[in-house]
Amino acid sequence: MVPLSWYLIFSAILFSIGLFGVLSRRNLVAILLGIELMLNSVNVNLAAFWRYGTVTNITGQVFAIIVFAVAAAEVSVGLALVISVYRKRNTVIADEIDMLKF
Amino acid sequence: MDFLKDPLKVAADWLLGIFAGWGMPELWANVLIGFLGIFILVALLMVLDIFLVWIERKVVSRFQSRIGPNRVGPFGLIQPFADIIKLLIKEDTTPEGADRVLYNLAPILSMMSVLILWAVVPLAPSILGVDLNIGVLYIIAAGAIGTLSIIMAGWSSNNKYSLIGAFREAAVMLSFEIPMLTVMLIPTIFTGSMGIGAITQAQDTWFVFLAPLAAVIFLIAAIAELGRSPFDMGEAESELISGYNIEYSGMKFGMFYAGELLHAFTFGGFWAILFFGGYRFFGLEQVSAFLAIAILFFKAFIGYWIIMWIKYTLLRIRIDHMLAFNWKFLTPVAFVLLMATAFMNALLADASNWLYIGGMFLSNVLVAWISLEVARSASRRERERVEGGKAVEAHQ
Amino acid sequence: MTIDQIIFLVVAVATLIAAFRVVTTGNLIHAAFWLIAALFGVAAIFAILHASFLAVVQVVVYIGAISILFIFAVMLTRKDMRDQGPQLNRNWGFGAFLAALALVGLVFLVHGWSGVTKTAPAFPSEFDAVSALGNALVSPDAYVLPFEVASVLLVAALVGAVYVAYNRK
Amino acid sequence: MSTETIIWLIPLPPALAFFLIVLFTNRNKALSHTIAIGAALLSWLGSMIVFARALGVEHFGEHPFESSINWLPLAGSWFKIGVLVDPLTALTLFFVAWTVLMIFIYSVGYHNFGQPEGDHDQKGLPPHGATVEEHGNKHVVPSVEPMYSRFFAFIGLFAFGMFTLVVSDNLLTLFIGWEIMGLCSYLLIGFWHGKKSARDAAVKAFLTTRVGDVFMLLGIAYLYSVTGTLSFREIFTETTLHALQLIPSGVLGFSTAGLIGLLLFIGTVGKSAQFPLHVWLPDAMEGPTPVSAMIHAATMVSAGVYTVIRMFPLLSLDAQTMSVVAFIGAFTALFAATIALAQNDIKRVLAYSTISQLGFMIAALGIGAYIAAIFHLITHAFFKALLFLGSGSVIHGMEHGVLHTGNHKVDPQDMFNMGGLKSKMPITFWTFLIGGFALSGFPIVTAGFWSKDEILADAFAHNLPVFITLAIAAFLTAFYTMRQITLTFLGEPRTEEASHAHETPWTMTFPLLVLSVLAIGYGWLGIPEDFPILGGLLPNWLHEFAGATLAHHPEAGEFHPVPLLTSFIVALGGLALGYLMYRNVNSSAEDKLQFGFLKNKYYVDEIYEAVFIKPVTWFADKAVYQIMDKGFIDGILHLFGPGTQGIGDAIRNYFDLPFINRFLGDGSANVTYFSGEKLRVIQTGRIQQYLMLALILFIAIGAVLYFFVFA
Repeated sequence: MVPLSWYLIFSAILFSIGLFGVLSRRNLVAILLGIELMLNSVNVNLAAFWRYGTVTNITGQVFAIIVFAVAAAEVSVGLALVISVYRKRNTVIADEIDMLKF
Repeated sequence: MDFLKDPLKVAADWLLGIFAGWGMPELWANVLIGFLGIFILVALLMVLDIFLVWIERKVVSRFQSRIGPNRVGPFGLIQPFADIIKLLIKEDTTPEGADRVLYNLAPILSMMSVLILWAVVPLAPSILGVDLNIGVLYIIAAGAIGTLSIIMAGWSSNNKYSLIGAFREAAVMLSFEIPMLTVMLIPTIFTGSMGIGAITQAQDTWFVFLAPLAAVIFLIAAIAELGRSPFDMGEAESELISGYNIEYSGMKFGMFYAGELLHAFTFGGFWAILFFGGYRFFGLEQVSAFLAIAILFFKAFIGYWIIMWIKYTLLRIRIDHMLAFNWKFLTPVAFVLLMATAFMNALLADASNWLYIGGMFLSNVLVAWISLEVARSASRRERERVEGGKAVEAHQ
Repeated sequence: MTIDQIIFLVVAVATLIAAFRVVTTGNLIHAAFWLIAALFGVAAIFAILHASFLAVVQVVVYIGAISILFIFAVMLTRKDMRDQGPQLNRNWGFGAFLAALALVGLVFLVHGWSGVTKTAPAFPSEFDAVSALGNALVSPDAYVLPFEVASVLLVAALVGAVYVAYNRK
Repeated sequence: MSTETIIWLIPLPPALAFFLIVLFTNRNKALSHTIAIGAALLSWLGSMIVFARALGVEHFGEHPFESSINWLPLAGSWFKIGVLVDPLTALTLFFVAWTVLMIFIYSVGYHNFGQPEGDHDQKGLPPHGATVEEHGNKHVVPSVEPMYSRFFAFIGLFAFGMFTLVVSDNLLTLFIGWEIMGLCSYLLIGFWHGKKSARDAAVKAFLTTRVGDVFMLLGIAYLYSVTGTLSFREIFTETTLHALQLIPSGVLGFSTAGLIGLLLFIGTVGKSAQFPLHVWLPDAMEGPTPVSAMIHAATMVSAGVYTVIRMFPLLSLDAQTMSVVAFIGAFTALFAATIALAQNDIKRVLAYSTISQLGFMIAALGIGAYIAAIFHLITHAFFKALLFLGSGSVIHGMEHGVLHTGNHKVDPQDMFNMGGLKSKMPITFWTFLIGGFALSGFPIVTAGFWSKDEILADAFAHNLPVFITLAIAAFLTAFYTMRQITLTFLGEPRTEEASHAHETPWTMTFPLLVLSVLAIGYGWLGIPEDFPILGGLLPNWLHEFAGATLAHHPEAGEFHPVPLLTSFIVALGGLALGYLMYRNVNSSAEDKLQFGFLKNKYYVDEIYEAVFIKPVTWFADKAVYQIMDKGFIDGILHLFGPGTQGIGDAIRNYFDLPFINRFLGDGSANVTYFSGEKLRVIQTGRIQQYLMLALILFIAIGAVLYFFVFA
């Protein structure tokens, strides 16, 4: 059987890759891609804890479902914002969208 | 007799015995048998696909008062093979600036999205690839892969028309997934399970009698999902030349084409499974597994024929009308129907069988009637707004 | 190594490679498609975990909707099809360091936790995870409130997205 | 629905109607009255169902409909509230539902629904009429009431109070309904609050009934402290009543039961306008006529009598209390009847007759004639509602005449301005005649005869002085009733306005017709068994039914010819005398009965003014206002003012300005400004840099917590 630690390590790596994407990509859409990876790693953890805890207690899956909903909402609003910004500023580079500064 | 009843198990046991004789571990043998089954199913489907081409061409020509293929073989039966040979020996072009990997991946995904659907199709009481308890969702998930293949094809071709076609197709498929999933939940309510096998087993009364409106909505959404006329936004020959598959040629185009036909047939099959009892026909399915498969295919062919009938009868609808139709009419109606069905199901939980069927049927008719009335008055107002009062009078 | 482990390792490595390509590839469209591959991998992981509902929903929601949305967004936010300039910002090195630091911290925490060596309990034969999940989502004793809140959130996101992206001309 | 559920629901629709109208529909007149009448109809329906089901129950008195729920938690037990329908309640529900419904319908016509808005009507004043142009001719028509919806809201609330009172099974909810009605009577009497007389009348009615209510509350509290319960069914058990009878109260030799009964009775004296708290009722005629019919004839004053009837088992324990009750009732009956002789206002005559008739009921109770009192209560509700609505119809017709001539100095309520209306307003005349004859006790035919005869018969059997007093009062009743009818309807029109009066719309006449049927027909239910000729024809149903309310079924009185003959003589004689005396009277100057002390109601108001109001006003002005308020309290306040100001100044100058403002205020601003100036460079506007910063801090804090805090 696959030990629980494998899943946890896997999701940790996935999370870090997503984090790297969020911190380092220039494109706003790419940042959102990174966020998706991070959310997915969380879901893997939730499902793994469900499977390796008490299986009849479905809480882990419920949380994963909620994360799906949140991810869908986040992406739709996030991409709408990106498109709106692109219309106004004609760029999707995160560093160029810095009107909120000193 | 066992072979007639349950051929799959007999064959599997037989093969297992042979493999065991070769000294193979049981686990590996099982895996191998599974792969063998998949291979056989896919191969049979591809053969079926070839004949679907012939059927389609024959039917369309009858619709159009022609005779159709009649030169190659009796009734033109060999014609599809000729077509295949033509496609195989054509030059396989790849446009300049295309994204090669995605360009070549797209037709495969397209075919795959259709073939994986057959994993959950219950061909006979005992012949069922995987009895997923979430089969309904699985159908939608496979549709998502189809969407993906179209986007891939449209984008990677490096052609405006194909990109526009892909966008349209993706928008349509994403939109029509919603009413489709919603009405697929109605058989789920009746059955209490999302498994396709369970849904078939539960249809002592065909669900079309319980939910005629749901069957109609499913058919409409399925046609849109298939991208067939009148909803063939992705191809739209007169506007986009050929849409997302414009740059494809040879066997790659052939895979799109075959995928589309098989997809249509498959959805005819799902229509039959979800609403017309699948392989069930007054106990005949218990006689022999082959009879059950025949019944299912017969029903699927009727569904396929209806889809063709619609395709060759109706004109293409404009994309904005079509999306508006989905979001402003089909989706709300599907939601209302789902709620009404759930409500009636709870209400009539302890009612007698006939009362249950009657109540469900009437609630469907009522929802249909109300939604049509609402749509009619809304469209009349819209027409008055757009065309002015006099134009409306002229229409009437 | 058992078959389970081999399958898991293959899937996990493929997923991680895909994920890595998501954050490093220069072509954003490719990044989106790599994301799809990574999400497929995660769906496979769910399937290995017997979370069949999650696996299918992962395909439907992430691949069927979210990824398509990403592709749309990528295409809508560019004037031509080619990508210009570097795709990583000036601080990417520091970002990589921080991500690595986070990974080290997480692995350290996982390592130090006693429950990490747990193996999966046998899957109860008569237990239907999908129906249990469905009941949990709509049972007042369980999670009907978060479920409804999530629904409201989705509606709000729908309206908000349309409002934000609406082109007023 | 079970009967109990229906009973719970009976009071509800009018209350809902009140809120609906007040909150939502008050701009829409048609919707408002539809809601109100619909609510009344629902309550009526519920009452009728309950009544019908009550008729079907064997030994209903022993097995009434009752249902109660826990309401207030007390130490270790619950105060319960609930509903109770026994024969008395069923009968009361019957007449309340009918009269309320009829009055609601009548109000639509009375407030000129469907007529145009008035030319210069304003809220708080009666409508003055609107000018309309028709075929080129301008003429004045009645205008719709400006506060139309508000009226329906108020009477809806009122009906809620009445139904609550009737169906409640305990004194507390009864008292709640009682007080809601008190509030509504205040609101409705002062409905046209633009008129000073209406305002004064409203305040007077409220304060006067308040005197009674306070005593009643005392009685309820006393009762609760002795028995520990307010539920009727629990109080009227043998043991409780026996205990109440035996414990002396220590006041004037009353037993506890007697004293409680007396206190509760004082409440009734206020509510039912018995002497000496009767002064508010005639003044209350300032309200719109449907209100007069509703409050001051059919329901609210009946509520007072209803309460006494309800508490009869308690009251009857003490002979002393009973004689007080009998005395007050009989005295009021005669006293009010004499005043009514000299009144010229059509509604005031009816107001005094109401007081007088209520006196009959109270007197009947005082001599133990329980069923006679119930009987008269019901018949009186019907014919008095009929008379009030009829008088409203007359006034309406007269106002029509006033609008026609445009002479607004003519008082449309003065009977000497009327005359000859019989031919102008036939329906009103005939129904008014029926009501008037019922009030007079016109023999055999009318309900009023049977109930009054029963009271007289019982009085003759038990208490001769009361009998004589009541007989005289009955004679006077017949006399002034005929005077009213003669002056109003017979003869020739005495003014031009009267000759232009005409019949009112169907919404007003229809209730009159319904009520006149009830005013005649109801009497046939209570004909004594041994009455000559008629006695055997119909069983004395009412006696059987109502009597079952009491534990000991009262015996029907022996038939005696003397009270019967008395009834005949006083009724017919009074009517004849009234007609003969007034058929040729044309102005108030010719009226021989316009004695000053009658005209001025025996100067009771003036006496109250001198004895109570003046001293209290003087005391309030001198002692409370001048000395206490202005001298003492204001003085203290004036002392505080400057002192506080001085302290405040000091704090401001020596603490606030230098320390708080300069040091803390400006200082913190400067610090913030300076640090902001230095720190603002880290706000780059780049989201990823923020994220990195957050992550660094997160990792750092996590590490610190892990290694140093939780280690």
